[in-house]
Amino acid sequence: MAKFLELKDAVSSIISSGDSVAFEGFTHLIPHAVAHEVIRQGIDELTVIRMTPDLIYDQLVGMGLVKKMIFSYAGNPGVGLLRRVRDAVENSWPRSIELEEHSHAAMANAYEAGAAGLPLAVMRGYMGAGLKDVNPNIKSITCPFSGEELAAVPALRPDVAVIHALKADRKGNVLIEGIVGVQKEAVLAAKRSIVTVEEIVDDLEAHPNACVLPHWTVTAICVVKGGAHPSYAQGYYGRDNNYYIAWDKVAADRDRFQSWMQENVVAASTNVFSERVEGLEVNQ
Amino acid sequence: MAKFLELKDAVSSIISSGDSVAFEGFTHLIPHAVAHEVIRQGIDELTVIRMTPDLIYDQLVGMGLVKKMIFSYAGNPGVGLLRRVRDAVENSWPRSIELEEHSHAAMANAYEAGAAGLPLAVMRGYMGAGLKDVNPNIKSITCPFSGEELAAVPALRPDVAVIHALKADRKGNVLIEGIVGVQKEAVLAAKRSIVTVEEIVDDLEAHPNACVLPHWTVTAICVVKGGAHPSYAQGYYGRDNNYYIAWDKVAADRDRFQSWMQENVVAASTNVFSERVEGLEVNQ
Amino acid sequence: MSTLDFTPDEMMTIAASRALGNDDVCFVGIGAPSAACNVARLTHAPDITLIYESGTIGTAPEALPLSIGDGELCDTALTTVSVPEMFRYWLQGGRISIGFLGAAQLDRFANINTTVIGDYDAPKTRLPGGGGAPEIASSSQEVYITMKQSKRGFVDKIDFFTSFGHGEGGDHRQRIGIKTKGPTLLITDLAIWKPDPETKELTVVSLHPGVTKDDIQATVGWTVKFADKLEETPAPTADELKVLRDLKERTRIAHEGRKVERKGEVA
Amino acid sequence: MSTLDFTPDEMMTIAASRALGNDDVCFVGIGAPSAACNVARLTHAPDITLIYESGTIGTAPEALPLSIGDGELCDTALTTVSVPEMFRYWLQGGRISIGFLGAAQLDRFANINTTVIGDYDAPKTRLPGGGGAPEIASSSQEVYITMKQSKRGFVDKIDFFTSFGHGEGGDHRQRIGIKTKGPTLLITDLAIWKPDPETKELTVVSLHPGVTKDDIQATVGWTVKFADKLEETPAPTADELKVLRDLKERTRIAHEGRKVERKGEVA
Repeated sequence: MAKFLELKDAVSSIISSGDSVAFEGFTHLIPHAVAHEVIRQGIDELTVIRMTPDLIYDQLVGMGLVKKMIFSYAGNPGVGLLRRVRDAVENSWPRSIELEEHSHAAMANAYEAGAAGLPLAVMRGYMGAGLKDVNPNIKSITCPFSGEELAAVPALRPDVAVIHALKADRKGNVLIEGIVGVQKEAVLAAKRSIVTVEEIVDDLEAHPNACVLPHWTVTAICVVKGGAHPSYAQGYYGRDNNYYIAWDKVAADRDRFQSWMQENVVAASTNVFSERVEGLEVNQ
Repeated sequence: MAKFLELKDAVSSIISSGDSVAFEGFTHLIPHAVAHEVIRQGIDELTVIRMTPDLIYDQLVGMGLVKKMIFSYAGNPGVGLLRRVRDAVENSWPRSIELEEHSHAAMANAYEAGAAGLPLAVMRGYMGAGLKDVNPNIKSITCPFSGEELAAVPALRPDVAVIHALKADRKGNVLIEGIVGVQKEAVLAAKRSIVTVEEIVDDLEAHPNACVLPHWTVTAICVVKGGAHPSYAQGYYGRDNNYYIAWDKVAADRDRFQSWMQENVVAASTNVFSERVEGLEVNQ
Repeated sequence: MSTLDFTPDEMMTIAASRALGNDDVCFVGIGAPSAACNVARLTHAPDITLIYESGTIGTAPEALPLSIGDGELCDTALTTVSVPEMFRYWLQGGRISIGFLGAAQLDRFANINTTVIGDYDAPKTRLPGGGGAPEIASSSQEVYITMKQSKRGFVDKIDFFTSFGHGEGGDHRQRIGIKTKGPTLLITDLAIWKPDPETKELTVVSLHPGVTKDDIQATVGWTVKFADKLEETPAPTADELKVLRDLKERTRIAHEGRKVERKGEVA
Repeated sequence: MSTLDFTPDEMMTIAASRALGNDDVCFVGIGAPSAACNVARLTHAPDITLIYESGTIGTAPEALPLSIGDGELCDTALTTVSVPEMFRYWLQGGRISIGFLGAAQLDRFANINTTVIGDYDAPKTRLPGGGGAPEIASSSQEVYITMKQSKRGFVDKIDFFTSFGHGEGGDHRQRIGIKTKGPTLLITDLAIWKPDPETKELTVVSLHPGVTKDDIQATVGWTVKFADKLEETPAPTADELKVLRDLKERTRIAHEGRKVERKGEVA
């Protein structure tokens, strides 16, 4: 049953050190505001799960909060590498992190299986691929009908799923629209969830088959206008592509990264997100 | 690549005697017009696949065109039994039919697996259920991670999928809305497909995440206004509940059934469907 | 209806509706379950979540649907998902608190048959089959059953295990790996039954007003167990009856549909 | 650019675009593949279906997206599906005619590495990883690869098998149960390559205008095979160049975005 909470309270009551946390959003609707609140609260020893780790995991990893990362593509989309993740993997700075690496197909299937209450996902995948040899969580099953050997991966069942959505109604029903990614699956697969939204409305005005999370599937809802920045929220504001490009320079240097995080995350508050999307608004 | 055809030509060129044909539509959007055309053309020895066989299979079975039925609920929804199907199963009239019976969950998963190009579907199901003992196509696999035994059924890969949709655009992209059932999966799982629609429009005016079948996934599109009657088309016309109730009496008697079929199906044409929904229209 | 101002059918529906709460997420079967769930929604449980297997989540129909997938269910739903998603994410995902089933045959351990009377391969009567029931019975957190009592329906041995209740009783569910509670409540036109905590045999815990133990036994094909402290089901309140009857009246009008005769009319 | 009025990069993109047809359904990677697919759409293949792994089907962006999931892709798509559906129904379902991949390292049998340089557990350079590539490589009917030639990228032995091309050559794909054709075309800034029908070794079949065999060998870490009948890639036409440059200009303007400085600005 969804509770409406301040972001600070949602994070402190729902995410604990040592939890496995899926922050999802496939390019669209990435929950940056929650990640920054996790950093402010210094919640550590996290197992973070995310198909496309992106800037938020560069930041969480760079701040030393991550013990393990389950992922399928650790890049800055359209820009290049994630320099803080690289530094952790290549040089153990600021700490070493454990990697569990999959393909996109496997991660998507594993979330789907988690949402479906199954212990595993079955797919035709990893054929001839090297990840099979380095990830013991890639196994296989044999189809009892065709004899075909298919790949199997364990379902993802995070302690917490964190997503940013467009809006919620006053009961706590949540609407996601546009590139919906794996967010519905992540929330349904997780034990608990935090959903930040652009706004609360009287009526979702959703299409009959829209991607809606009923209020009783969500743990906490927090209004954070601009909470996906520099990602975007369809119909609200566009992707801040320059921010992604510029991040490459911030993340390239340990000192610059640390001072940037100090100024823009640790010493900042949740309200800054609404300012960050000024000038990026799109017409609804 | 979707072709726009007359229903008669679509049926004669796409469905052959001996084919496996999935007519889908879960209460909503049941493709009655196509079934009637199949009956008029006398296409027989069919393996018909449908979660809820409903009136159209009572008619196809009663006319002796069906060799085998793969299904999960053979009832007249909200009314009672399917009397022609009963007569075939209990008394082999007008011929005996082979049954492959599943649960809804298994059928839905099997279509999903077919659409996903997999040879099997894996689910937690049939626990303690008698169908396991009478259907050799219900097997199991063991999860290599949890050790749990899960049910496995073969994917459905029909020769032909037949559905009724709301509308298509001029390129042949098809929109389904409301209770979408398993129609998208059935079409994607099948080798060929026939889609009847209420109308052709310039622009589908679909929501970004609407259930749309791209034109290159569909074999033939036929405009048949009212083609789902006595089922319904969301936003076009309502369900003809009285027709379902009255069918029970038609189907109760072999002679009455046959003369009804002769008059209303064999001697009728596709155009009658638009007349049949007169007075059932809803405001869009 | 003589001295009592309600029918056994109304008592059954209302007793079933009382067992549902605001926080319940019900997987609703057509017929009596649908009526009970909607009466609950229109009386004491306005926030109950009703789910029909056609994919409609959080639906609130004005009139009762004739089928599991009438347009009204989609029109009034929070959202409507595909049928594969319904069975994977919502039922198998463990999100259903109450699965509501009817039955053609029921045994003392709440096992259900809706498949065949007689032998499966040469049935005396071919019934519709299980539909969603096999997995509703195993994946819902609890199962409520509602059906009218009769010797034909309440049998010593069901002809086919469409869906598993408590099997042979005791811990049979757990032994075959089912983790959910299974049938915890049976509401009939005559009584309320619950499985014995140990043996899991269905036991009458409450008789509807005016019903005797003999009435129960006369409609059941096995020797019925009664609870030591047998209660009387409170009669429907005026409000409950009004809500149910108004709902049935709206349903009647809605299903009447069009009056014009047309070509292809079956009636 | 001296005598020629186009860059090697432009030649690469345009040569790749020419390989695509109206009936193709392309799974588009970001960067060079995205540019090539959209040039094809804007020139000779207006009805081509472009699919990005973010879920957008039949998309037609005005400007090139920076990421795989820019809003523009959804705004102009026929429909947008969830990511699990994208990988299950559309890629694994066998509906993609051309999967378009780039690479960090490529070997002579078109095996691709985008995972690590060096040892997986102690990498010299940790690259982004495979993303969708392992299954794009096995489930698409054919794979086209586009990348710039360099000794660093065209290596004798890749450090990690992110996605399987032709393995050790010959029938290696079939032997491990893959039913699709795999890489059938490699378009670089210098040439067009195709696998030998028998050995599956990548073979130069067409040199871009002004490129010599020596230029090719100088940028490749193995001894290059050339086709007996080596062709010259037709230079970009004025129309092709205009379409590509206009697209890049629209992209530059679109990505410029907002100019105002704000709190939290990274630049």
